[in-house]
Amino acid sequence: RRYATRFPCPANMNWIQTVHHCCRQCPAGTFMSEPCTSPGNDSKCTSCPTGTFRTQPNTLRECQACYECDRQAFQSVLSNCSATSNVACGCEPGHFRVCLDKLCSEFSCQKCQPCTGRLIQRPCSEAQDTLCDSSCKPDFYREGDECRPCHTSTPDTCGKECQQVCGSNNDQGSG
Amino acid sequence: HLPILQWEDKRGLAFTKNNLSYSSNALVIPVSGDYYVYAQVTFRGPVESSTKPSSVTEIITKVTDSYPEPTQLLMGTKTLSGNSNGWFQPIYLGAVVSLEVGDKLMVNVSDIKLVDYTKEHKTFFGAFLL
Amino acid sequence: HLPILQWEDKRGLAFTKNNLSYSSNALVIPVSGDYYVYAQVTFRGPVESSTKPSSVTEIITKVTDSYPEPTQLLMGTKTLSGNSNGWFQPIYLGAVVSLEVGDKLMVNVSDIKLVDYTKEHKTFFGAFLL
Amino acid sequence: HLPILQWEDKRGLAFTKNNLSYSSNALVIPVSGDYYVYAQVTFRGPVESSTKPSSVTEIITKVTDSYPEPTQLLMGTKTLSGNSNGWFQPIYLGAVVSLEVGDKLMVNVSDIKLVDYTKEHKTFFGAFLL
Repeated sequence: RRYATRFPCPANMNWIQTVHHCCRQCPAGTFMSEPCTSPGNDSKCTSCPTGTFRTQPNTLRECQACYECDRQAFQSVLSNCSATSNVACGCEPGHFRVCLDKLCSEFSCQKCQPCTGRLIQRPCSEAQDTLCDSSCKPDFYREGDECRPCHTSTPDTCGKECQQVCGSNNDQGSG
Repeated sequence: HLPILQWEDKRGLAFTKNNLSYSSNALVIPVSGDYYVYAQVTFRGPVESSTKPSSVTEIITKVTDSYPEPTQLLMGTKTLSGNSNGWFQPIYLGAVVSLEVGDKLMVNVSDIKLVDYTKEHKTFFGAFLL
Repeated sequence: HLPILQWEDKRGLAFTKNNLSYSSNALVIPVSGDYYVYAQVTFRGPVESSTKPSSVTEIITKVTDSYPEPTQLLMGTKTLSGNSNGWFQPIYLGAVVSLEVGDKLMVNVSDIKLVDYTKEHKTFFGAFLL
Repeated sequence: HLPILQWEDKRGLAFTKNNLSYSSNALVIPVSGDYYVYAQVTFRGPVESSTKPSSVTEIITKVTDSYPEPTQLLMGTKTLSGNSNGWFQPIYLGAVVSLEVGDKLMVNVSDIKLVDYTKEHKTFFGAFLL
């Protein structure tokens, strides 16, 4: 060959520029520490060092560094990094994902809202916040956009709404 | 994957030389070695069909024949604060990476509609061999 | 034109060499070629006589004998969100540009009163031949 | 002094060569000369034990045997606007500095708990001899 160029290699082999021939791919979980000396015989494949991985067969000179879960930002480890797979992160209990891009490859974990004094329409999950019922639970009255327990009200703080909900209990209570 | 930006490689301030070529949205590496790779994307909004995004992201990615998946080399991601009238936000990235002959470099963004492509000196992408 | 920044070129971390000289607010190119040109400006406010600006801009500009108008090489421009108490914001720019011997490089800013010139490591400007 | 970041120098995209070595959190300069030094730190919050900070700061520092105190070479410092849910903010710094053999380069940050260390392509640090 008067000049080096890239010829399509057979399946499971890649063109290696430094040796100008095709070499067999190294399996997932390893990288090519030394290319094959002649086409067809095996490249030297070395296992990915801890903290790195390769999910696919390859002829790369190094493995990819594992990501880490952001423990300080309420992320949790769903599955650890292995030689053939990156770490998978989720949110700690009581938190849900706020995605930063369409693929949700970047996300932060936000505290679920507690729905104090309301019924829960849909519990908090990994993917979305709790959905609280719009009306207050029995024995709770509305104050602004909060629901407050009747027992915390006193005759002089118990406004119209409170009266309607807690009125009868209030009379008995302060009798 | 995230959308890939297209680039002007000949007119105005743009140029390629020393066999570093541009084809199908990628810079193609002519010789193995260490390169300083950089890119700036200016994002801006609002744009009609989209509400104000919570964040913008720019990623310089490598594609190679030796591996079936792209590798993310550099990433700049920034959340945008509240104001919803006109906003603009540049993200600059640059670092040294080891590349092999034939590797391809691309720039991905979180939302292509938010990229300010109107002036060549606001959004640019390049690399040079050390 | 936007105001042009002045630079220290000898004391502290500042230096010029290989005939890249500094005169009347500009770096003067000694030999034609491709240069990596960069600058960071740290903006800060509030400053007495100005309300909070809606944005800050930094531009690296080229002036050449072969053309009567300056050419904008690189621009970083960013809107500032609401809070009006003390704010500060750096903008970094850097890229490869082709320059001719005698070309002059300058840095323009949207408002010179907003530039933090107090520390040399917060606002800086430079170039090197590839 | 502000906390110093630790770095991975072998695995993944990280590497050192030409005798530029990494030890006790610093890049050690093998030969005197002018270097382009750069670093990006992605900051993010909120994190448990801290309220929303008003600003974030990244500083590239030099420590040398010939002087007892560190020298601040490059600084990026930015105020953060109000929103208290998830936020991200990258700061990139890069410039040419003159260094002596044995000098050590480090990256300091305002609050180490706010540094996004989870992905190698979001926070990185390097240098090359011109």
